[in-house]
Amino acid sequence: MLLKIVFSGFGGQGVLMMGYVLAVAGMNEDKHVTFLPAYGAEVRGGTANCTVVVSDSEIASPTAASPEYVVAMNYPSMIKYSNAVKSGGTMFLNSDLISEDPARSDLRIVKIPANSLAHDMGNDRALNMVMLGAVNAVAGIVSQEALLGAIDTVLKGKKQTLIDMNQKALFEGAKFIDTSSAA
Amino acid sequence: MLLKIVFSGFGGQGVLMMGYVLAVAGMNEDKHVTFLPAYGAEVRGGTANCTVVVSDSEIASPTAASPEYVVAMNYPSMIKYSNAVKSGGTMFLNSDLISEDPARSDLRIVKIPANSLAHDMGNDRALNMVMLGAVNAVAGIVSQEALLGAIDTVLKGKKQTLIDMNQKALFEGAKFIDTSSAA
Amino acid sequence: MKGRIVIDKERCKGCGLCIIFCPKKQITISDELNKKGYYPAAFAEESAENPEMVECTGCALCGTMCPDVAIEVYRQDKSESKDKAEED
Amino acid sequence: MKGRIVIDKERCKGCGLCIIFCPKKQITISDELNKKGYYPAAFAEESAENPEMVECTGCALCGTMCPDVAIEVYRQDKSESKDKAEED
Amino acid sequence: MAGKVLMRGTHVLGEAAIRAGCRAYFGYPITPQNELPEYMAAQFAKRNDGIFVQAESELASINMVMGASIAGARVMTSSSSPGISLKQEGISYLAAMELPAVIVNMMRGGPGLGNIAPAQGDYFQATRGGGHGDYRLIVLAPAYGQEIANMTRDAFDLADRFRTPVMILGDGMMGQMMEPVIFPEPIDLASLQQKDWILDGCKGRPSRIIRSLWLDPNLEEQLNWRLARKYEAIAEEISDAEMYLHEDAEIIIVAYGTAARIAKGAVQRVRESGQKVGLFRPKTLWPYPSEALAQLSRRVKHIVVFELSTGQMVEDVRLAVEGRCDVSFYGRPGGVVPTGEEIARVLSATYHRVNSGRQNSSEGGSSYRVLGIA
Amino acid sequence: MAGKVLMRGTHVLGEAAIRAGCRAYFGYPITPQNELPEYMAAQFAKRNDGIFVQAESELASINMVMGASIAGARVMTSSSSPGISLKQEGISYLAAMELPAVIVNMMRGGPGLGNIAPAQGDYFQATRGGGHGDYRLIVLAPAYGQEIANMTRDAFDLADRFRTPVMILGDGMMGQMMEPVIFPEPIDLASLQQKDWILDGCKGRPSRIIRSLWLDPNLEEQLNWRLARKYEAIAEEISDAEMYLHEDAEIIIVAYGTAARIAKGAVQRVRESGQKVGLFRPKTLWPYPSEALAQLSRRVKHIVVFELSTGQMVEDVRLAVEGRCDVSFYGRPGGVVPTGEEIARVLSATYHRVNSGRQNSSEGGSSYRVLGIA
Amino acid sequence: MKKVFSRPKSLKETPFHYCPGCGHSIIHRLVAEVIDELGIRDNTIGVPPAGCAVLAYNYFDVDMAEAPHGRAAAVATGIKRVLPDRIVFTYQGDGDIAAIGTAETIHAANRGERITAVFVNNAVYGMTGGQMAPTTIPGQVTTTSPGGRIPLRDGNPLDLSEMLGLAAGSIYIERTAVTSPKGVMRTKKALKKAFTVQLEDKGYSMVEILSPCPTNWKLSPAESIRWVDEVMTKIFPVKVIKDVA
Amino acid sequence: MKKVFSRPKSLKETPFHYCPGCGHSIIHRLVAEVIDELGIRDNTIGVPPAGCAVLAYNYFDVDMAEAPHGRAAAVATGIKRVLPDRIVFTYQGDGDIAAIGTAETIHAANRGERITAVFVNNAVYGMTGGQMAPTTIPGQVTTTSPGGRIPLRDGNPLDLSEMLGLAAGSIYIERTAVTSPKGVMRTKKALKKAFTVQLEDKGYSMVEILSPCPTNWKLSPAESIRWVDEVMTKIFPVKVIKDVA
Ligand SMILES: Cc1ncc(C[n+]2csc(CCOP(=O)(O)OP(=O)(O)O)c2C)c(N)n1
Ligand SMILES: Cc1ncc(C[n+]2csc(CCOP(=O)(O)OP(=O)(O)O)c2C)c(N)n1
Ligand code: SF4
Ligand code: SF4
Ligand code: SF4
Ligand code: SF4
Ligand code: SF4
Ligand code: SF4
Ligand SMILES: [Mg+2]
Ligand SMILES: [Mg+2]
Repeated sequence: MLLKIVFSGFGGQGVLMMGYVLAVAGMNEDKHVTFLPAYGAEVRGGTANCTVVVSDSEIASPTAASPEYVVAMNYPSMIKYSNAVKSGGTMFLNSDLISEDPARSDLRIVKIPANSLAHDMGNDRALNMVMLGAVNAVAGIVSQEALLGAIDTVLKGKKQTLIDMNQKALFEGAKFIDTSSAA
Repeated sequence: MLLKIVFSGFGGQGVLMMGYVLAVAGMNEDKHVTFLPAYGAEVRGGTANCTVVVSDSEIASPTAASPEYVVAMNYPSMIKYSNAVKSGGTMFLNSDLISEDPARSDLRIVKIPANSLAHDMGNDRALNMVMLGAVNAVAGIVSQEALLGAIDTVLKGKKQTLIDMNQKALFEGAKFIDTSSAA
Repeated sequence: MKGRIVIDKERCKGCGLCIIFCPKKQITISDELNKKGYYPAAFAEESAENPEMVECTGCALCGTMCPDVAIEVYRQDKSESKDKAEED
Repeated sequence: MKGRIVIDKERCKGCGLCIIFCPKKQITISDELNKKGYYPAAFAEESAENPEMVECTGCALCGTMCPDVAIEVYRQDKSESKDKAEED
Repeated sequence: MAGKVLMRGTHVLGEAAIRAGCRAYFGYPITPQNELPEYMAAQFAKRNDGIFVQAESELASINMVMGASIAGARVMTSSSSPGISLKQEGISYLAAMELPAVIVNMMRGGPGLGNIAPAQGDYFQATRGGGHGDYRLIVLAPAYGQEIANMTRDAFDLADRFRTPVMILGDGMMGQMMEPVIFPEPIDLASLQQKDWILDGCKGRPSRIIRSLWLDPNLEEQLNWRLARKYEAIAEEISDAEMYLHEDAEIIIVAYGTAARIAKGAVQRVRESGQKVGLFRPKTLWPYPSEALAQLSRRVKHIVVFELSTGQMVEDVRLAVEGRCDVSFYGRPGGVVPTGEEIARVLSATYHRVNSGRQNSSEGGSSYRVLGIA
Repeated sequence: MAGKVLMRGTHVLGEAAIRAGCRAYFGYPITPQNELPEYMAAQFAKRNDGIFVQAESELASINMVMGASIAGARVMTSSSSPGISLKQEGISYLAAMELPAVIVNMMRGGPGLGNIAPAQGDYFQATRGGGHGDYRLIVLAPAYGQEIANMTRDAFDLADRFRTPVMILGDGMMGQMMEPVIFPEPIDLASLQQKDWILDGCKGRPSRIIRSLWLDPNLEEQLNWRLARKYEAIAEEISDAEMYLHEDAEIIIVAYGTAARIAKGAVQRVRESGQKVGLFRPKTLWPYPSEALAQLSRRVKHIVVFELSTGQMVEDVRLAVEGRCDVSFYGRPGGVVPTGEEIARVLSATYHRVNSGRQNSSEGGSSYRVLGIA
Repeated sequence: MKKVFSRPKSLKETPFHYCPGCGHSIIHRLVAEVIDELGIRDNTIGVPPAGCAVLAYNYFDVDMAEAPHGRAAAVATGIKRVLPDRIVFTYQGDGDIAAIGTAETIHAANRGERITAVFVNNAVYGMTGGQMAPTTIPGQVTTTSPGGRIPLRDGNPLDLSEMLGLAAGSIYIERTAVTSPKGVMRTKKALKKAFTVQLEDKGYSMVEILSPCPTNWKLSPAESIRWVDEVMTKIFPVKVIKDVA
Repeated sequence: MKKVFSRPKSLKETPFHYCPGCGHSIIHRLVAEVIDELGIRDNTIGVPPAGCAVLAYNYFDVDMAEAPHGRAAAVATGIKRVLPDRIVFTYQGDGDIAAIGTAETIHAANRGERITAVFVNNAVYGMTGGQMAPTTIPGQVTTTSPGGRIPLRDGNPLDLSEMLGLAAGSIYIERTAVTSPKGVMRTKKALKKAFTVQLEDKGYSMVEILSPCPTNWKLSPAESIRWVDEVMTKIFPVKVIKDVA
């Protein structure tokens, strides 16, 4: 198994955190993983994105020309990556900021209102973990336990309330998938 | 014909000037010449010396491991070069500052009291041209005309008295050879 | 109304400096994102039901402080006020 | 004679600073070259026919100015003068 | 697995350096390696047992490194391409004075200001001595997070053992990418062998001099040959390379660092289509694993060299191969990181050309060619 | 002969530069090349039509050179080994910005402070780019006073024509030795072709930018390949070498600059004893005259490379020869200048070994060996 | 109504890449306005070294030459010596002019090179992501002074402008701040005077401008302005440091 | 009689290679006397960079590390940071400290590195044969200022010590001259104080010493001393520049 996932959005949407948590989860399941943040130019601005590779065997390139999964948190990201996704691959859209669909028929599209779901659970900034929970519920890249554990690892030393909130967000995202017809 | 001449002495004795004038003379006779001053270390002191090569054909190396002629203006120079001179070569000694003879039997030794001769002609600083005049009178590396002409070239623009004085010194040196049994 | 400004919404980065320094509080932040993803500034006029109530003096302090040169300032043509603007 | 100096002729480079600064003019330049090719300084004593006439006070100003540390200075042992020397 | 952590390359390098006994870091900011000095600053401040100085320039930092090494410390500096160019005089001095030090270059696009994307355009500078005079650096080229950890430890040990500066040559991607890493145990500083050549005041011993000025050419020549012999000894001992699927390979692709990972992926793809290709990945760029490659060159039909440059390491390959088989070069300079697919296409195309007998070396022509760029 | 003057190499270079239209010099003192800046200072002061600035450092000088070149001047800087190391960042920028400039390196013993005697230890730095990124310098290596005059003129012309920095690589002896020289006529500055890329204020035209930052890797890659193609064009056009007694030679000695003169003397000696030896003297070190040497390597039995270093140019020889014949190296680094006799002995010994069939390349072994030092 | 304020001619249309509230943007506009008002647009060459403003050549509609980090003064010297009748200015950050470029800056000023330096002091290395600068304030947290700058360990801020005041060749040196309309106007006047000093061929002129970097200070644009006025100006007082024009 | 003046212990027997009347020789002796008197010979590390005094390590009987030209302050910083309880001094010429080493010197002083700099100002590049130095006097003829230094073209002498006085981390800076017994004594006192400042861990200390270079000035030793007193001191006044010890 070799899966490549790209997360993309504005800076401030916690895009790198999504990839980082997923990569840690993969590592904790003793999978081979790489996490590659697109490091900004020496100049300002631009959108944030990162690439995570999860595999059973040694990983060659940490980059993804045609990822199996793309998680687009805003409109520009959807445009930027809609052509890259592997045929038959899946694109996850933050439907609160993306109304259009990518102009491709060979993709599976999953729409998640991440902003609203986060807002409803009382923490706007949790939209990234909501999205990640949904993504993994659909893709099953790692076990949900691993994902929850990854949050413990990553936020080790931080306030327990923060940890709980992020884990709750993962559940919310997963719950949305189970209960909705999004997937 | 390929001749290598080394001039050596204290700084201040005009050693480089001797070699330079000889090289210019050779050039003016359309010979191939090289003039290589031993350029001092980035630190102070030490004795000055230079190597002149005069040849009918293109000159390969401007250095002289075993020169045909060595002109030693002071004692340390005599010691330094007495082993270098080619067997059968000639060593010119400034007999005012060098009393000993080099410990070699296969050399021709020519002693010239350069300081005294210069002093007698009324210009202590002319000892280098006195010596050069004598050296060339013995070795005949270039014509005396060429030597005199070289002084014109080298001192072009300087006071005529200075030029005359230096040319006179050349004559004095040559005269010493003719009249003495030094050679 | 002595003055008026025009804000280039796409150049604006919503830094809010014009808002802080407008002596007449004629500028606000609008609530829709521009293409760059910023909430740009908006001139009161646009919201004001009655233009006569807009108090912009055309003092150009907003433009003076705007990092992104997103503001153009207009003023009723009076030579002395014009001169002032030139110094600005 | 209160003082005396010893000049290391081979270290001396004949710069003449000691001669300039000796208040008692006790130093001269000798007339034979040393191995390095310099005319070194010489202490008057060496020339003085009558040592009693040598006026060196052992003030060590010569040594103080000698770049090449070629001078050693001796002085009749008096504690206060000794202290002075230490400061020097 | 116990002790496994996910860290970015720059942080892995910093942590490994500290565990290797590095307690002194001098540097100057430049992208893409700032996370390394930042890590050192944070750790030394936290542990309060290390020296971090952000110098006024790269020049100052390499000379502070010189001082720290003279004083006996395990010391490191890091930068990226333009900053490394500014360190060249100092590096030449370190080599001449035989001072151990670890220098990290996270290469970026060049020449000039270039950009901050991953590139491999500083290979010549690293392996041929960008500084003046006859000297070499030990140059280690990690390709994986775990290798960064291991090679960093090696770098400090080799530097001390051979009294020579060691360079770790990475690129922007190596530095930014996160991978799981297991760190070696921290060394016990006390266990480090005392250095009997350092300057720490001459109490109870004759005073020492550390210098690189040898006005007498004969002494300078002695130093030069002594260094040359030292470099020979190093070459015989530490040259290292990873070989992958090479036993039955007809074509070998040679690449290092980030490029080697992409090449490996390409080899895997091409193998699926049954074509016999393999990978040769130098881990030491100087000394270059020439002997191992020379052996391969007697068996394989063709060698493809792939670099993120217009062709630098390819010279070391040709020096090792000495015309025994054809060598071709494929490069993507300037910060472009090609996909495994792209390199796979290059390999397959070459494989076909070679097996259809369309070699490039005609009698008399050079056996070397540059492939057109994508 | 008319117009023949006896001048030291550094002065010849300075005079030739002025006659080539150089009116701007920026440098910093270092032995053994101080007579060059001193000559420029004196001449410009006398003629009152040139810019001489003694900068605060080598770093400042190379960047002043950058500015002067941007402004359209024919500009030169000079230094010796350590100072050249400090210019490497600037040189990389010059290459990236495609700015013409002439850089003189009168090599001295190294690494480090080394000494001021003639040496050839900076060959790698000069030909491989001591700076970062994919670039090359045109490197000219004069061996005679007259050649210094001619190559200096060429250097400025090539720099302008190809918009690239050019290095004149000499050594302490080249710079200090005096030989008779006949200078070419001074060029008419007005006759120089206008440069349409310089910055002199945008009067009557759109404003221009001179830069080396290309944040988009694709643009940086385009620059890299454009430079690579330019370097190929240069290589095809200007590679140059002197060949001496090579037609019937069984053994060729390869050397440049001062070493080549000694080698030539040695060849003459050895020929007297009837042994068929010849000389190959590269005049351009980059581009290296590889093709000519490759041709020779098909005919001769053996090539001896002689450098005043522990072995640098020998790599270019081996790259050209590609194992077609054996190559051995003889070096005297650190400022030692061996005699023609010594090199003659090396040649004769090699000649005997080769003709008695005791080659060094055994099947499988490398065809390269380093000869023991004297 | 009459247009009384708009974009200067010497500024291209290209939108700035700078962060919201960045001082560089204001300073760019002021330099452009001065160039317009002095009518020297087609006679000027700008030299921006590496720094957040390295892309200044995308904004100024004058001839622009990028300089290596720290070497702007040397590059400008080379240009000005060859073209003495052109106007040459550098645009340098604090890291550029006061750290890596210390020697080039001090010696250009001391030689009295006829160039004008625009010195943008934002107390941090902006372009590289917020490391400590020579001008970083004691206690200020940066990525390389995690616990805040500790003078005993990291040294105190460097008073480069005061040092340049001691250089014989410097004619006019002023420190200003773009944190209020008044400050902006004063900065513009200073820039105009600095360029005028060069136009009159008098010698080296420089304006040090205290400039907000909200991104690396982790403050809002409004807070950044306050921080300059309340903290930075205590250590870098706004004043004319030297004026012998 | 009692020996009241002789060679200090911290000086090896090796005769100096310096020219007759060279100030370096006197200054070497003074530094050695101070090291003797403070009893720090076996606890001191000296850092001479390229310059006529690069061979200082042949004369001082203490641990000595050669530095690249201009980098002594950086090398000394590296040593001192690793060995804070050792005494580290640099011995730098004017070209070294005030030209190529400007940045390293100013920043070491500004960081308050606990090192002591001996700055030998002989208004010329001695080792390389007499080129213009940053401290060369207007009108002074050198090999690179053939007609004499012209301030308009070459700039004026650089007041490095005064600039260092502005550096927060500098504690003690004095300028002296070794042109008379009094000057020599004053220089020795200054050196002793400078080393003491370091012993007390206070910060950066430096003594700038006006020093004759008869060879490159083409003057006799006696004339050289007069030239220092009559010409050099007009531009480089002998005085305490900073003392906050
Ligand atoms: C030789 C070299 N060293 C380091 C860098 C990386 N670098 C680019 S800009 C910069 C400093 C930026 O700070 P500053 O000069 O204050 O400008 P700012 O971005 O804050 O405006 C650095 C260290 C470089 N490009 N070149
Ligand atoms: C990088 C570098 N540039 C230049 C030199 C040549 N160099 C050696 S010492 C020196 C300057 C000597 O002048 P100064 O520092 O004043 O010392 P002095 O000899 O006058 O005592 C120079 C330019 C060098 N060794 N290294
Ligand atoms: S011009 Fe003056 S009053 Fe009008 S909006 Fe701008 S700042 Fe306010
Ligand atoms: S100052 Fe300019 S950029 Fe900032 S909010 Fe106002 S208009 Fe927008
Ligand atoms: S000790 Fe004093 S008196 Fe005696 S010689 Fe020396 S200077 Fe003269
Ligand atoms: S001062 Fe010293 S070196 Fe000079 S002359 Fe006197 S003894 Fe000799
Ligand atoms: S990082 Fe700071 S200086 Fe750079 S653009 Fe952003 S705000 Fe401006
Ligand atoms: S050249 Fe000058 S500084 Fe150097 S040793 Fe001679 S007198 Fe002293
Ligand atoms: Mg800044
Ligand atoms: Mg000096």
